Formats: sequence, C-alpha cells, structure tokens
Amino acid sequence: MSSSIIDELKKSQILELLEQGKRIDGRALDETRELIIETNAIPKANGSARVRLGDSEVVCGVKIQPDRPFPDMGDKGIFICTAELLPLSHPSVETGPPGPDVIELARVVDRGIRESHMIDLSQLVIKKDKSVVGVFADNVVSDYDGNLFDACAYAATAAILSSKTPKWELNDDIPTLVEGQESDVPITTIPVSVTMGKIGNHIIVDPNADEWDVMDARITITTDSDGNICASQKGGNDGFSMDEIVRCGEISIMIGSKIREKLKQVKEGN
Amino acid sequence: MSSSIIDELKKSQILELLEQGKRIDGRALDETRELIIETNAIPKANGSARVRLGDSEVVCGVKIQPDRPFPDMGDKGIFICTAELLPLSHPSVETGPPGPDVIELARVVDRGIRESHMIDLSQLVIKKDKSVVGVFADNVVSDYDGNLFDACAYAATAAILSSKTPKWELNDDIPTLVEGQESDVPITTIPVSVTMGKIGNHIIVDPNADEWDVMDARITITTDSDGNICASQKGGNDGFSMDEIVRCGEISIMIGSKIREKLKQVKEGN
Amino acid sequence: MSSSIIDELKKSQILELLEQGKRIDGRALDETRELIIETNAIPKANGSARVRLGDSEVVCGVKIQPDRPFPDMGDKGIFICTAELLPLSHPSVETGPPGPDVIELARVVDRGIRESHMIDLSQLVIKKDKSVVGVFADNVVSDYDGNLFDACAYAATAAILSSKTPKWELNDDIPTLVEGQESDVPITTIPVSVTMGKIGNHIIVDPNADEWDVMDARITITTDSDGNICASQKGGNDGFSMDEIVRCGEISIMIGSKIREKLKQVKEGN
Amino acid sequence: MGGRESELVLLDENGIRCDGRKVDEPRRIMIKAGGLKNADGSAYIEFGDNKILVGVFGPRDVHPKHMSNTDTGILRVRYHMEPFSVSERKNPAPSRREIEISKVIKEALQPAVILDKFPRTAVDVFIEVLQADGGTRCAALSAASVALADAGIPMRDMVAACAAGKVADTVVLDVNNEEDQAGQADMPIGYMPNLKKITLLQLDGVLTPEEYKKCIETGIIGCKIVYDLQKKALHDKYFGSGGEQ
Amino acid sequence: MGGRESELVLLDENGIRCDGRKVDEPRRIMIKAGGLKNADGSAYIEFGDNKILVGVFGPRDVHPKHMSNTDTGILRVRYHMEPFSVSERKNPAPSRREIEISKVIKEALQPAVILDKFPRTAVDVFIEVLQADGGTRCAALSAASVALADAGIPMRDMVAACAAGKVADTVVLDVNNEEDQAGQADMPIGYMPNLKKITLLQLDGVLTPEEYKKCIETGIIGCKIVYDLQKKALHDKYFGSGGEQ
Amino acid sequence: MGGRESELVLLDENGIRCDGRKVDEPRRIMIKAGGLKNADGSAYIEFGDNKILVGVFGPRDVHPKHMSNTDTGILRVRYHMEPFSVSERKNPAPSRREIEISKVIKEALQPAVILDKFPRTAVDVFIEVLQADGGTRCAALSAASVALADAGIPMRDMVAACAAGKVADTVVLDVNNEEDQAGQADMPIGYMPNLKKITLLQLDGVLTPEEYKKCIETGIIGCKIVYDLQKKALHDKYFGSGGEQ
Repeated sequence: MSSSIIDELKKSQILELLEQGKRIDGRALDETRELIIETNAIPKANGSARVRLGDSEVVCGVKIQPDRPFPDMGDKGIFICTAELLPLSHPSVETGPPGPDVIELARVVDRGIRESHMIDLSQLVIKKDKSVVGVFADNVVSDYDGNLFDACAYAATAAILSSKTPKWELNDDIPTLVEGQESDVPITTIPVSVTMGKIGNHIIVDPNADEWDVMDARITITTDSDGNICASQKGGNDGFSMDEIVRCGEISIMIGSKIREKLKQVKEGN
Repeated sequence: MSSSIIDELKKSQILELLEQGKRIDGRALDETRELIIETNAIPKANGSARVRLGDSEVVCGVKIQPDRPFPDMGDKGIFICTAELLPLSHPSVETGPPGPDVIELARVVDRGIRESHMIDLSQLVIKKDKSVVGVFADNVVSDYDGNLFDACAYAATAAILSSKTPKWELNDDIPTLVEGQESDVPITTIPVSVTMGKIGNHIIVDPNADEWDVMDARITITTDSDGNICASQKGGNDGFSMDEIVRCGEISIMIGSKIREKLKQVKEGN
Repeated sequence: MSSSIIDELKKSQILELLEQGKRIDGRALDETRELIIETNAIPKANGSARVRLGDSEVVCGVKIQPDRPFPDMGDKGIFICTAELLPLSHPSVETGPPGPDVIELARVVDRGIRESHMIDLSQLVIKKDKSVVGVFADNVVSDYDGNLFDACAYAATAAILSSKTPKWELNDDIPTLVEGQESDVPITTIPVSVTMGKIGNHIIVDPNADEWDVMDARITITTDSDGNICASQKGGNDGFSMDEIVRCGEISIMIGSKIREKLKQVKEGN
Repeated sequence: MGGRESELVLLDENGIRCDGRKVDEPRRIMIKAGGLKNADGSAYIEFGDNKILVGVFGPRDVHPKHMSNTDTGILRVRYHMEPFSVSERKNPAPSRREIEISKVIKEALQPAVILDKFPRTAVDVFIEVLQADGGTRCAALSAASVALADAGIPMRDMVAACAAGKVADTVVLDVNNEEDQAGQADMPIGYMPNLKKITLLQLDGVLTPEEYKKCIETGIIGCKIVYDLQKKALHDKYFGSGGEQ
Repeated sequence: MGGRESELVLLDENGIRCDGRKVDEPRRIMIKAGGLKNADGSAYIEFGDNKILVGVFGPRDVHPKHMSNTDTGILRVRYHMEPFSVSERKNPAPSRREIEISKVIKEALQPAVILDKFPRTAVDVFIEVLQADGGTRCAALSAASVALADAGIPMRDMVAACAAGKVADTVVLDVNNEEDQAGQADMPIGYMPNLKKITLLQLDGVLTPEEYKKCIETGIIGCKIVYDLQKKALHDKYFGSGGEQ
Repeated sequence: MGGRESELVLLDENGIRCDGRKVDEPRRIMIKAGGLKNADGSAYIEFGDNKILVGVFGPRDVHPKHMSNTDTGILRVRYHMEPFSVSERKNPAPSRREIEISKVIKEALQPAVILDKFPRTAVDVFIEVLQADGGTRCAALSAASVALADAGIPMRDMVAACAAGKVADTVVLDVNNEEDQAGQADMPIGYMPNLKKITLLQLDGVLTPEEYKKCIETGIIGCKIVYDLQKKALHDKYFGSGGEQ
C-alpha cells in the first residue's frame, strides 16, 4: 500500500505535524477514531457485528457448532478467531491464500481474546473428551483505513457478546440440537485491544491508513476488565525504548477502559 | 485456443456460410456429428465407455464403492461426476488444477445427470445414515474438437448404463463385499444433453472446435426420457432472446430423443 | 546447481583425471568419503542421528507413535521415511513443496530400508486392524556436497538402530502409553545403500558435489546383512551397459559390508 | 417427476407460499448504490435474507501482464461467500461452486459492459455474500450491475436478475431457500431489459416444455421489477433519495 | 528372506504361473502408433490388462521461458493415472509416486532423443494410464518411445521396457499385479536394443547376486520382444498393417 | 486471573523452579558461530533443550525480481520446525504459527541490519528448529543475529533475546516449556543492548501493570546475558576459542 517517494513526503508532513503535537486528521495523539458498533448485522449467524473504526469497516460473524475437542483439551470448548481482507476493501488486496500480514492480524486478534479468557470454555463441553462446542468468530474487512487490529478485535468481541449459543446433547455419539434452549455465551471479561504506532519519537493511538504507511513500529496491547494486560505484540521495522513500552501499557489501559464501556452496551443490549 | 486475427477471419467465413444455411463441415444447423459409443472400455472399472463425438473423444470410468452419506442425506447414495481435459487432448491444455472452464464443464455434466434423477439413489443405501453406495463417474477427454459438454455427458450416461454394482453388507460397522451379487445400477430415466451455439442470429447444434472458438454464446439443455427439460446452462459472452431460448428447448427435445435411442442400445446390450 | 560452461570445463577436468585413475578429491574410484555418525543428536526424539558424509550433512529424527494401520495391512506397523533439503544446505535450494529430485531422493531412501525389511513391522501391532505403531524417520539435509542418497540412508538407518519404542495398550479404543516399557525397535537386517556415478566409462562411488553436477548417470543399490541386493534405482540422463550394472552390484556388496560395520557399532552402542 | 417430499406446505389452498408471498411476488428487495470508501464503485443488496456487498475496481492495470488483452479491457469477477454466510460454517478456500458462479456471472455481465476503449486493463468485480438465503447468484448479479454503473464503467444496459421456479407443481417467481431445497425446479435468469437479452440462464429440476417457457416469462417479469430498483438505487445516490433508502 | 506369504499358487509344479504363463513368457502386448488427432505423435499400448495412452507435443515453445535451455531442446514427461485406473478410485492430484515415475521415465527416454537441434523448445510426453495392472512404468515407457517416433522426434534408438522379477524363488519375466503384490522382487528395466544401454532400472525386493544378474538378463530378453512390437506398430502405421492391429 | 492448574510444583518454598533454576536464572545456553559449509554465515544455539541451526545467504539477487527494492537490500526470514522437533510429529507444511514467527523475527532483526548499500538484493535468514523446548523464537532470534554477523552483514547492533514470564504469581526469567504450558504469562523480548531498543515483544497471559513492567526489566537482563554469549561465540570463531566451545 505504498510508493516510496510519496511515502517519504507523507512521512515528512506527518512528522512535522507531530512535532507540533498535531495529527494529520486533527486528532490528539492518544485519541482513537470514531467507533460505531452495530450488532446483529448477520441475523442468521449465532452472533455478529459490523464495526466501523474511522473508515475501516469490519463484519464479524460468529458460528457456534459442535466439534471434537483438541487432544488433551477434552474439558474445554473450542474458540477460533480469523480475519480476512476482502479484495473490495482496498485496491492493493489480492485474492488467494493470506500473506504474513493477514496471518499475523488474525493471530493477534485471536490471542487477545483467547489470552483474556473472555469465553469460559470449560462451560462449552457437551461430553468430556468426545464432543464440545466450538465458537468460530470470522472477521472480514470490507473497507481499509489503517489499524485493523483493533477494528477486528472490537468486531469479534462485540459479535461474541451478542451471540447466543444453542444447546446440544449426545445421542448415539452424535451431537443433537436441543430446540429452544439458547443461552448467552459464558463471558468472564471484556478484552480491549489498543494499537499504537511510533513515528519518530511520537506514540500515536489508532493509526489511520496514512499513518500506518509511514510509521516506524507499532504495538498492540490488550487489557481485560480488571485493568490487567493480557496480550501484546510488537510489529514494524524499528524498536521501542523500555520507557515507551511501559507508557504504551499505560495508554492501553486508559483507552481500553473507554472502549470497554462501548462494548458493555452491546452486552447489555443483548 | 484462439488467436484473435485468425479467429476474426474464421468467424467471417463461418458466418458467411451460415447466412447461406451451411456449416463449415457441411452439416445442417440442427445436425450433430457422428456419435460412436463403445462400452466396457475399462473392464476393471464397474462400468465404462469410450465416446467419440466427431473428433472429440472421452473415456468415462465408473467406480462404485461404499462411502459415508452426506449429512442430512443418510437415505441416499452418492453420485459424483467429474471431467478432466487430459493434456494430450489439445496443445493448449495445461496440467495443474482445473480452471473455471473445466470446473464448469464438470459441474454442468454432473447436474444434467443428477437433476434428471437418472440413478435412483434411494436404492443405494447400505445402512441408513451410516453407509451408502457411491457412484463415481470420471470423464477424461483424450481428444478435443469442440462441444465437450455433450461428449462427456454421453460418455458418463453410457458408462453408468453399462455399470454393475457390487453388493455390500455392514459387518461390525465395516462395509463388506458380498461376493457374486452384482446387479445393474437402478436407472429411472436416460438424460440427454444437447449443446447449441449462437453465431450471429444462427443457432447451431453440437459446435465443433472451429465453431466453438468463434461463437457468441451457447446453451446446454438436458432432457429426460419423458421429454421434459431437467437442466440448462447458458454460457458465453453474449445473450439469447427469449424466442431463441424457447427454440433451443424445442431443439434439445428433438435431438435428445434421437441420441437417447443410441444410449438405450447400451442399456439393452448390458 | 549448475551453469553449463563451467560444468563443461569441470567435466573435462574430472574426466581427464579419471582417465589417469584419479578423482578430483584424491579418492580411489571405489572409495567413499569419510563417514561420521553421531547418534542421539535429538534426545527428545525416539531415535536420531547426525551423519556427515564428506561435507554432506544430514540429521534424521525418528518419531514413534500410534497410528491407524493401512487398509488390508492391519497386521503390520507403519514405516515412513522422508527427506527434505533445508534451504540453508545450499544457495540453490528453494523453499516450498519438494520438486521431483527431492521426491525421488525421499522415495529411494524409504524403499531401500523398506524392501530390506529392516524393521520387523509385524511386531509393531497394538491391536490388529485397529491400532499399530508408526515409525517415522525424517531426514533433513543441513549441508550439501553431492550424494545425498547414501547420506540420508545412513542417517535414517543409524537413527532407527538407535531408537527405543515406547509401549502402548488400547484403552477404550484409545492407545495409551504404558510407562517405563521402552524397548529396541525390532531389527532384522541392516540395509546399506551405495550410490555410484558414471562419468564417461568410469564408475565412481559416492560422488561429491562436483562429480554429481557432471556425471552422466547414477545408480543406487542397497544390500542387506546377508549380502543380498534388495533395492536399486537408476537415475540420470544416460544409460549403463549390462556389464556395468552387474559390476555396480558387486561394488555395492563390497562397499556395503564396510559401511555396515560402522552402522553395527551404532546398534551395539545403543 | 423430479419433485422431492417435504412436510413444509409450499403452497396453500389460497395460493400463498411458505413465506407468505403470492406466486408472482418477489421477496423484499433493497438495493443501495455506493457505500464503500476504497472501491471505485460499489453496491449493497438485500434480497430476501440475502445480504451481498459488491465492490468494483478499474479499469486498472492487469497483473500478470500476459493475462491482459491488447484489443480491449477485460472483465474479471469473483463471487465469494463469507464463512458465516451459510448455516454450516464455510471453509474459506474457494469452492468449485463459487468458481462456476463467478464465471456464470462474468458471462452474464460481459454483454452489458463496453471495455474496448480500455485495452490492456481489467475491471474487477468482487462479490461478497455476507448472508445467503437462496438465489444469491441473481442478487449478486443485480448488485454487480449497479456497482459497475457506480464505478462509471460504460454500459449498454443494466443486467437485472431474478429466478423463477416450480413449487408444488406451480410456476412461481423468486424461489427462496426452503422452496429451492424442497421444490421441483429453480431457474435463475439474468436479463438486459432494453436489449431484451437473456445473459444468464441456468436450470436445475424437471419442467415440461410448457413450464419451461412459463418459467422464462415469469423470470423476465421479475428481472423487470429488479431493474426498476436498480435504477432507483443509482438515482438515489446521484440525484438524491426521494424515498426508502 | 523378503518373501511374502500368499494363498495364491504363484508357480505350479509344471512351472506355470498364476495367469497361465510360462516363466519366460510376457503377457499379451498390443502396441498401436498414432490414434490421437491433436497430438503431434501418439501411441496406445495394452500390456496385459494395462491400457495406456501417450501423446507427444513438440518441439514447441517453453512456458515459462526461464525453464528453457538455450543450447538444446528439453524433454518433459508427465505420468498420470486416471481416477478409475486402479481398484480404489484414485485422488486426481498427482501423487509422489506419479512424480517419481515421471522423472524415472524421462531419464530413461533422454538418452534416446536428439534435441540439440531444437534449442529453447520442449518436447512434452503425456502418459495417461487408463487401466493399471502392474508394470505400468514399463508399458508407459515403451509406448512413449513409439509416440516420440510417431511425432518425428529424432532418436538414436527406441527404448523398450519390460520387468523381470522373482516369484516363488524363481526368476520370471514380466511380473503381473498379483505376482508383484505376493512376489519377492520386481525389477523394471528400460533398454535401448541397438545401443545396448540400460536406461531404466529399479528394483524392489531381495535378490542374491546371481538372481540379480539373471533378472537383468531376463528383463533384457523381454525388452527385445517389446522392441519388435514397437517396430511393428510404427511399420503398420507408416507402411500399412500386415497383420494384427 | 489467567492462571492454569497444574500438579507440577512450578516454584518451591525455596524459590527453586521445576527444573532447578532460580527465578532470575536462564537455562544453559551454548552459541556457536559458523559451522555450515555452504551458507554465507551460520550459527548454532542450544538454549535449554532447544537446538536451532541458522544459515544466512546474501546479499544476493532476488527472485522474482519484482520483490526486490531499488533503494535497499531486503531482509527475508524463514522460521521452520523439523517434523521431529516437537513431541507430536509435525506436518512439514509451514503452519500459520511458523509464518507469524518468521515475520516477528524479521521485524526484530530489521533495525539491526544495514542493507541500503545493497539495493536490489536480499539477505535470507533460514532458521531450522531441530529440537524445541519453549522459547524457540528467542533462541532463534539470538542465533540469527550471530549468523548475520558471521555472514559479514553490516549491523548497527546485535539483537539478543530472552523471555520473561509469570509462574506461580512470580516474575521469572526464561520460561521453559513446562512453565509456559502451566504458567500464567510468557513475554519473549528481543533487545539491542547498545541502542537500548526493544525490537521484539510479545505477551500471552495476564499481568498486572506492575508485573508487566517487571517482566520487561527482567527480560532485558536476560537479553544482556545472551548478548555476552553472542559476542563470545563470534570472538571464539574469529579470534580463537579461549574456553567452552
């Protein structure tokens, strides 16, 4: 998504503004873009959300279905979260198997939710070692404008919060749906991912596409409802000082608690 | 299979002839090429046929073997029909995964037979929900001269008509062959596919390779033994008028009944 | 691994030396390079070896684990041997699915061991038709200097000879490890592969990378502890006379018995 | 004769279908032109419970170059279903069905677009099925036409699409998912209303020659209903919305 | 010592094998040159119950270009089995076995073809196994030689192929499928009769040094039988058939 | 709060961990520079029971060319596990995990290498995990730095790596495999000691803000221990070994 000379000019401009404490779209350095969450966008799924973070747009659909447990994990349900960039989201996106960027995106979003223990997977067992409930949260990006880590994380979290899980029983070793027994997915905490970029010596929150193209490094930090840090991933071709990393942790807790209020409304509206 | 200038010249010539009611190989517009059907070409298969339609040649082998039923289809056997262009069939054919043209070919041939309900799949159940009989009809094209839709459809139909199915019983949940209990595959109707091309305002039946390269659009219509229409697929980069589509339906019934007589001989010879 | 003009010059030089009965690295025509075998290179595997043959280096790790038997082979354990060229082994190696050369390498190494019946697979059955023991010997080439057929074969053989197999019992149809019951893998013979190259009219044993690049044809012959021949594979773009093939058989028995002594030490050291 | 058994009452004594529609009544249709920020043109359609997003890029350079045509621009279409769009979660790899539908839709759009002014380029149409409910290819084709127009691609006509079918021995308009599963025939049709050309036609299921003809006629009526909504969607975007959006 | 148990009588007291042959008798062999319309050269072989079709294209341009050689034409071979050619329906993706056999056959044909007059081109040999019955690689190699000759590719010699093997402790010619499964050793051989060169040799199974030598001698006798039938096939096509066709 | 149950005593009353180490003690580390004959640079590391080999090629031409950069050389990294490196035999196809780790390590090395003098070329780093024991990415990154230096690639600093983590409610250095499985958090860190920059940081598991800070501090201490061993390995190769090899 870059062409080097234009990127150089863009970077100079962005950096010059940052020296004056300003961002290219007028935000404060620690300010996220507008976040719009619409749940139940895919009514036939078990849960879903359409999220717009600035001009990045993601649809997440949750499918809940019986599955076999992983080996040695027979007392736990399954949670898998994916992310895909649809080719209509940006002219540079190519069809075909996902590249390293998209694989990293999907795995970071998955781990943020997984490591927070958001879903109590021990409650999603149909029969120990034989049959469990699988929760599959698939994100598709329909419009790209930078920072997809958070857009996908919010979409997946909102979709899970809006989900109802059916109930199954084992009949003759085959999981059979018990009609009319839907319940909420068991939730223990609400993880919030906050992605920050580093441009020069400046840390900015929720980089848009222009900022994303020119930033030196980035870090995504996920916090839980207790204000603890439960996942992190550094990316990009430069590094952070230790002080910067610690400050990013503080920012993620602060911003996370604001975003969490928005996500709680999803839960309450469910 | 084309080079645009030569194609333009070829198209002019073919169109000029059609204006005079003639085709490049001397056939009438609604005349198919010679059809030669040789069954039992692959004696070790459960059924087989080698079909030559003009200079297009197809070998179809049928393998019949126990399989698991599709979910929610536990009271039906399985039927799958494929088609593949062997690289020796034409210099332009490439090895590797099939392209959209070949995928469409295979799926149209499969649907023509499937939607006619030619094989009574309800008779191909070993044990409901557990084990059924699968009929796999694999077409390989060994020489290409246009219209493969019909060549493959006739090869598959003839191969199925010539097939004998073994019998299996479930022993300890494992399907076990019952020796010496072969029977005909249960047949309810004989589907016949007829493919027509549109060049200018002319509808021609069974286009050869030269006609195939220059035609504007095509339609394949399959009819059953009752003279009903059971499948259709329009292709190509232009459209048909409603009158043309209706006329193509009539042609397919007329031609279909002639071809069906040839296929019946396979059945009777079986 | 070649550039044609340099190869031509190299070939002239090698051939000139051979006319004088000499090889480019000073060896006799029927002399192998130094063979160093270090077992237990991967202590967490069930068996392993690091082998250096001249400057070719291979690590083989053996994993032994329960598996399902092959159909109609319910009274035999499973043996699979693979080979892979790591990209760090030579600048010309590419990542991605293996090409025909590497596939042939793996299959020839596998067959040499398999056809010798080195491992008594009938002793690797947990429960007939239900569960057997699988022995997987995976070779990775970490440095390339010609003749990998023998380097991989020796690594795999040494790794198998050094292996201990755990014991499993079926509990509720699930193979369960019986603690503290390790035993040797049941060995019936020690196969030795000997690869020879043909350059002009000369047969050389264990070609190094320079010889490999320019040789006209090659043959790999595997012999067992009884001095019988149990597998062979000719390769390369030229042929052998019948006398040459017979002589290669004799060489492989002679060289094989020397190498076998080295491999027996592994067994005895186990 | 091709019918499949079902406990569902597909057509009651009053001629009302399982979802309350009359035999000649399409499902609820909502088409919106535009909506995506990065695509050159886009459209969104809800057709019954189908929800489909289409984005168009181009004319733009072709990679790899040997795929391009020195005489004309080329049209490329990808029809793709999201993992969550169907009842059983779909494997993300493109299925043979998706590849075939991509080709059928491409050939249905081809007669409508005028690309000879754009040699060596491609126009890419990306169709994303967010929720599927029977008849996705017709809904997708209808939305793709609107997205192409929204991208400013020169066009001879719109392609409007709707299926007809046979349910309870009766020819009906716009077969839904239950009717397709339990019914006797489904015939998706794509149609250029001004040029009066059928550019997509498929049929699965058994029809008498009379029913075959009636299906085509019925389908074309549906296409004309869709065509009016396509025009309205473009009008709403470019000349302001006067009504439902 | 490598033998496998079997209820099958592989060799009876009169020296007759399970399919009625003598130890030095090949299966029925029928070779036909030509037959395909689009290929530049072709051949069809029936070797026992093996049925194999071979088509040759070239010399022709190489794609992608960086695969070509500026000094000489290159030979490419694909050995491929149809899904219905074996008892259990075969997955259509090329197996590792097919890739290896393709390479082995290519290297067996290479010494016979003269391609240095055709730099930057490729000769493609496509082998299609319609029905398999043990010994496909020998039958395929024999047919491929005929197809190359039929395509007019300059050749130093034909490559004829036949297997020898060890069955019931006896060296026999042309091991069939049952003998291969139950037997002790199988040694496919490819041979150029005029240049007296072995260009294909594989061995699976245990042989004493004496048996090893005898197998090679026996296989070469089989190759000479095949060679006569190869010549006859080409003669029949180009100079008219005088006998069985 | 994120902790997982275990019968294993992760930390005993004397502050001793399950493998006998103290909380601030790394596992046994052995680094060797060089060793491979064909690679331009190489290194081998044993880090606890991890055994990892790294080979570097380049700067060299890039294929395909459109992947190259006219302004600078590019760095490419492949992290790969052998089938026998983990307890359950690993499928040889690259997993999504391996692809992600390759990217993370590449981005951790990028700030250290100076490639602008080598436009249009690539430096390839191939990491082969022979035996895995928890913390492979840190061990691999540390060895990759040494291999790059051994290949003569200009560097601003070494990247040294070590993990910190939380086990039994205590922040510890260098989490091993058992501790990772049963423990509460694992934070791999890559660090350039002279430039004082963290170039790799991941975290799985729950930490309070205080523990988060302590983990970073602890990890950096580990990185400095590794850094001394990296320097020693290079010194041993280029100026002779004075001690353990």
